[in-house]
Amino acid sequence: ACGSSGESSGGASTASGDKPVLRLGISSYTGYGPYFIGKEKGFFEEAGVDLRPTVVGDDALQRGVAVRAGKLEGFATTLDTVINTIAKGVPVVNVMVTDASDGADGVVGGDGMSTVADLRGREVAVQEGTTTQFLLAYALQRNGMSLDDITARNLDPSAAGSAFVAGRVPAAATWQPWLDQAAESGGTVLASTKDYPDVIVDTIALGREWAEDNPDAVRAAIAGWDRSIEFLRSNPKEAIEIMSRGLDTRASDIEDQLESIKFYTSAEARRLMGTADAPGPLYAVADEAGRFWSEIGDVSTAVKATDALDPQYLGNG
Amino acid sequence: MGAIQIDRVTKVYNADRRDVLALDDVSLTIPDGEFGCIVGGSGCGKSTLLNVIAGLEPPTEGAALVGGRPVTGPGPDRGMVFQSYTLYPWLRVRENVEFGPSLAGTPAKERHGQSDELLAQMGLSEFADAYPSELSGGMQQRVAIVRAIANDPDVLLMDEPFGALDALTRSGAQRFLTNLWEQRRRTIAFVTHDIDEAVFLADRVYVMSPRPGRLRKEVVIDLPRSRDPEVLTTPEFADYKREILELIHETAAETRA
Amino acid sequence: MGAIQIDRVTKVYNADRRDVLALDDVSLTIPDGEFGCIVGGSGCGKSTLLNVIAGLEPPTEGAALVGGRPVTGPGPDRGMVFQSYTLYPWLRVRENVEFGPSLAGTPAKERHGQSDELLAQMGLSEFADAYPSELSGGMQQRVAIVRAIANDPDVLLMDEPFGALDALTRSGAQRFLTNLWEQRRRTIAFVTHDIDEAVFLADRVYVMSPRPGRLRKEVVIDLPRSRDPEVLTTPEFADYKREILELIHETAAETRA
Amino acid sequence: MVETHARDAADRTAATAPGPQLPLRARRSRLSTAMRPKEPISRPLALALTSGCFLLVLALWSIVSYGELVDDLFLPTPSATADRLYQLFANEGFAGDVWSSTRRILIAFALSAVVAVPLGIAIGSFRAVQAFIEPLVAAVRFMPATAFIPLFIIWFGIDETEKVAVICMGVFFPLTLLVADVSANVQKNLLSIAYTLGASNRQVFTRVLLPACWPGVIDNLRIAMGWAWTYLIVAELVSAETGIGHSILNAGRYMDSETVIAGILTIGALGLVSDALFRLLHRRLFPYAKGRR
Amino acid sequence: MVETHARDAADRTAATAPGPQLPLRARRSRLSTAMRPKEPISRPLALALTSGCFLLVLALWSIVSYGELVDDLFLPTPSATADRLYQLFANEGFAGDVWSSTRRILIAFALSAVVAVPLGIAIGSFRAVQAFIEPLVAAVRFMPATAFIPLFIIWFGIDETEKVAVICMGVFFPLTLLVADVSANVQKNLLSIAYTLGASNRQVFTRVLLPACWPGVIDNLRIAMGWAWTYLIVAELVSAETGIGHSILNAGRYMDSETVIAGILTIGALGLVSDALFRLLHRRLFPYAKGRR
Ligand SMILES: Nc1ncnc2c1ncn2[C@@H]1O[C@H](COP(=O)(O)OP(=O)(O)OP(=O)(O)O)[C@@H](O)[C@H]1O
Ligand SMILES: Nc1ncnc2c1ncn2[C@@H]1O[C@H](COP(=O)(O)OP(=O)(O)OP(=O)(O)O)[C@@H](O)[C@H]1O
Ligand SMILES: [Mg+2]
Ligand SMILES: [Mg+2]
Repeated sequence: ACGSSGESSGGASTASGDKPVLRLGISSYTGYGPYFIGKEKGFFEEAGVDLRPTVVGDDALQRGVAVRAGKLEGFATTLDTVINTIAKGVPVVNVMVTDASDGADGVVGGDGMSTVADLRGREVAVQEGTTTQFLLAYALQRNGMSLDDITARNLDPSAAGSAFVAGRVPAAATWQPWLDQAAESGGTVLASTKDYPDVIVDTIALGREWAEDNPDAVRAAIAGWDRSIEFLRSNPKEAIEIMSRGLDTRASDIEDQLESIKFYTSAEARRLMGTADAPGPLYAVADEAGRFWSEIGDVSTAVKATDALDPQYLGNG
Repeated sequence: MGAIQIDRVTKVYNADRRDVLALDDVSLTIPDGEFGCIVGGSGCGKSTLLNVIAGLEPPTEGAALVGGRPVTGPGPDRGMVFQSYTLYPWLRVRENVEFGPSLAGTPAKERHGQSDELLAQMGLSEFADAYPSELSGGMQQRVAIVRAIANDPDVLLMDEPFGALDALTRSGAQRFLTNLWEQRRRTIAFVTHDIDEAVFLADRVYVMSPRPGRLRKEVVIDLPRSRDPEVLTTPEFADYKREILELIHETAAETRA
Repeated sequence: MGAIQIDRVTKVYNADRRDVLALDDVSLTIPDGEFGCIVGGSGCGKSTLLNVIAGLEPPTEGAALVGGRPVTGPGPDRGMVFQSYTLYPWLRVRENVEFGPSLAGTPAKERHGQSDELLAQMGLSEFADAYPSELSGGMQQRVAIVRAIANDPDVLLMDEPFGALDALTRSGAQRFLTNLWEQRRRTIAFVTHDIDEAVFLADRVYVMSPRPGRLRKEVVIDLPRSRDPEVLTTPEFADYKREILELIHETAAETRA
Repeated sequence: MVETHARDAADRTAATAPGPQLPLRARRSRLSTAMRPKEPISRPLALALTSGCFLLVLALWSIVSYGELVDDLFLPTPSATADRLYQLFANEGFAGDVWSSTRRILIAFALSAVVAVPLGIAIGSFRAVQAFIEPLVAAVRFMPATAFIPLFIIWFGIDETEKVAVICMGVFFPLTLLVADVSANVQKNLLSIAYTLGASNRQVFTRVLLPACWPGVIDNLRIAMGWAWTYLIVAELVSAETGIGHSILNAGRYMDSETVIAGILTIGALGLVSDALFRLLHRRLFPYAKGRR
Repeated sequence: MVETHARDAADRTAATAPGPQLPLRARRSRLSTAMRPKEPISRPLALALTSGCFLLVLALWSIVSYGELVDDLFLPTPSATADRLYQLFANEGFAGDVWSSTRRILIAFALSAVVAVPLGIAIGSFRAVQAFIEPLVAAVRFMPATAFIPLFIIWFGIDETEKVAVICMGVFFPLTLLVADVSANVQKNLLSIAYTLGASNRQVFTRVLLPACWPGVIDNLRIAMGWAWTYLIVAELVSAETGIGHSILNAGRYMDSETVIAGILTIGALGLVSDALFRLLHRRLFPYAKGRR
């Protein structure tokens, strides 16, 4: 993988052939595994884009840094994170929803806590500026509270999970497999994306200018993704192997993870995003995220959903 | 008090898998209260011999005895002075001198009285509060000698103590040492590679030969005390010097053959 | 060829905001082809003087001249030998000896011929391929002298070259040096603190006094050449030695006063 | 740190060249002297060079940033950075961050030193201790403190303890090896003499070996201080609500490069201060040790 | 590393005590000798102690893990770790990760050395260079490489270059200062002699100063290698698809503590190997330098 990213480091936006290069920053999260399927099976090539998934750490915002610096054409991350990135002045736009966290992220509590309301006044391990923080805030808000009602301890989500299991914090906002582990160790999942479907969704975010200049490539990326998902559904065994190799993660871990991820094709994405005239349910989530980031004081202006979502490339089915 | 007896001492060093026979069956005696000088080419085991007496190196065979008692380890009955300056740099001159007594728990008052007296005797009073690094090499060696004396050992072991001093400083230090010895009459084992120095200082000169280190000959120096630098230019002195030089040259020739 | 002239040289070191007057208006001449020895207590500026001649330290005032030309920096016309072993540890003996010629670009063949000859003359042939660390101190100093000679300098400057050697090795090295000098007759400025050594080697002994460093007296040594160790026990030798020792003692007394 | 002599080096060489040809010779030797290894230079020249270097860096930075050769999102201008630095301290309680980082460093450093110094001295002094523990320390030295963070969170929790542990992990092992070197280099004769003065093993240790080690130990503590800052940032990366590292990393995420640079400069300045303090301490504690840097 | 003598230290001391009272004396002096600073010990004893230490660590680990004093989620058993290590290499292409980490280290290390060594030598040799650049290097030494990661992503992107840059940033500055020390400690007499043999400034530099520095430089490169591993992990933390650090961090995410520990142990082992290689290199390159550790 290092070899291929090495070649493309020159920032060339056209590949050896006539196919535009789309360097897409991802993390080793299982939800981004299908990109490797499409790449290996040639689905993207066939559709007309040379899409190159590139792992850039767990910290999604650094993918935004890389896009701004011209090291990537786009990146895959959660909608809320993209909103945050746009707020920092990186001109990107969401063109497609690829999957939703369906229990992959959540908040766990011990000490006899059983509902989100029990978090009031407690210490919660949660990393600042991340999706888990947004989810925690979302859950708190649904229960009439806000981040001000808890004591946040800044901790990266994996570390938060292990700290909870080790009994070092009474509650934590974390992800899988720590949620299951926490439940096994006597904790309770107070809230997860199972309770709030389609709030934490992954998207393809592309540089606005690049997307406008390469509309066919964007459509090709979406088409390639659709075929990758079809392949995953029809040949799960081979697909998981490809994903395991691409993400450098054990196949068994991938399988476990898949249970808490809901993949979308462009048809489902259209439902969530709607059209410019008839906005889908995601617009509300995006607005909420925009408000959230501006409220916790990281950015001064709230990003609007209309600045972040561009469903035009999804076509009309 | 103490005569120094070396009884059939053999010392083998194990260096890098190769054994070095540093001392080969050496026996000698420095009678109680006498000044013995050990001379010989480089590597003939002079330092090793002194270390064995001091108890810093165990002999491989044989034994060293001081005052009739076998040596089993280092102790305050045998004071030592090395060539390179071994004053403790973090202690002032007075504290260096009092180091031995302070280890033994002598009360500060008593220690001070004694060190004041010794330092005064040796013309070092004005440097009592100086650090060693502020002294010249010759003064440092004088302090090292005073430090050994202050501990009142039965015997004094000195390994080329004046080797690093220039001619002038050196002759001053020699006179200082002989005065001291004439007052106190401790047994001294003094290693040097300067024949003049050996003949000038010693009652007996022990000439050693190298590879392996052996005692070649014991030369009794029958020059009157107290000696002053004039003795250096007497014919008797020249004779002793020639005899020892010839012994050394012979041993060197043999070794080379 | 080259006489060494020191013309009203004053040297001030600026140390830690305190100025040290190391040489105070020193003038002396070592005539062409003569062997000059510089003696004096520690700190009287002997090394400084040599460094000024070598061009390693610029004088504060005055000038050094070698062969009539003023010294402006170090150069191959003035070979140097220091007390501490300064052979290049990463070069073999032969390479050390050939270091000067190789700098000048002398072809390897020519260099080898010359170094083979010199090493053979000096009895070092069998060590040609050894590293310095495999040699004894005496041999190292012999190589250092050969290295200086191999560069064929007009004058040789030696700063206590035998200071670290034991008596036997030292007298060997002295003979080695006098033989060499008698063959080649280069002007030599030789610093030592051993009066025996100075009188034994020199045509002229320059006695210096410390703080500030001044030339006290020039003593012409009128002993026949070639000298052998027997000369050490002659009354003439003893007279020279006494004269110089007295001069040094006087200067020491003055300085203390 | 910079050794100088009061007179200009070029002047001194020129002084050896008498007579009328001086100008030419002097010019040649001025250059040639500067090129001569180990030749001292004057104090004003040294000062000029030192400031010159910092000014040069500032100039380059200015050209690149004010000249907009680089997007100011990535490299802010000096004035913007200075302004940010002022804002941080004046209005955003950055002093509190500086203090909480400094506190972590001090605690971790003290803890590491309290164990590493005795252990290092023991390794350097006792062959048996050396044989026993040195290979282990040498192996662990390579194991990255960062990789231990998850374990540390479990063992020490998410409070200060964990952050201090990360710094300790990073500082302790190499410091131990450095101190071991110091004590291994204590001259054996110093110990021998003590025995002949009647010292027990214990006295030799406490009254000779230890005092002989202190100057070197202080020197190495100064060097180790540099590592501590590195590990602090690593520690604050994973979990922290305060601290310079937390500020830098948080700012980095939000592409606030003014704050990143301001934080980095603050650490550099603190580092120089700690260096200077250690040097001062050295001079105060060991008045007898002259000529050390 | 461990100096020993072929005969047991206790035996040797015992040999000095003649006669019938030997047993008691021997026992006393055996202890007293072991407590004597700088007293050598026998090679077999040294080996026994070294292995003893590693065995002790293993034993502690076993007690804590098999005895379930710590959840095996956080500290796996030695056998599970060994098994995992085998799996990693046999079936999961861990050798590829080891190689890509090693490659990064080698590249970064080579780049740092190529600049740090000449620069360090120049700092130690030329007062002007020292005055110019040393204070800057000393200040930057404190600035944590980790804090530069966001900037490095911007400047170097997210491929190998950025990872190499992080390692370089961590290794370069302290290495420069260490090398500067080496060249500052070259005896001035070695240079003076070369001048009197007719060397130009250039020749003194290339033919005396450089060769005199090499052994110390190699020694310090060995020490710097330890830092490189630390920064590698930091670098792989941000972006990497391969590498030991990436494996450790990925495993940490999936609660796979066997892999975490296996990775850490692998780094420790690689470290010891690199230490040994540097020592071998030192011995090969500098046959004349004896008695160095
Ligand atoms: N610790 C040691 N290990 C191995 N060999 C040693 C040791 N100490 C001395 N030797 C060897 O033992 C021999 C005698 O050494 P010693 O130092 O006693 O000689 P010396 O007469 O004092 O020489 P010098 O005049 O050079 O001081 C030499 O060959 C030396 O190399
Ligand atoms: N580089 C220097 N900086 C400052 N002072 C110096 C320097 N070199 C020598 N001195 C001082 O100059 C004086 C003369 O020193 P020099 O080394 O020439 O004496 P010396 O006669 O060679 O002494 P020794 O016999 O001890 O070698 C001494 O007081 C010394 O401290
Ligand atoms: Mg000796
Ligand atoms: Mg001198």
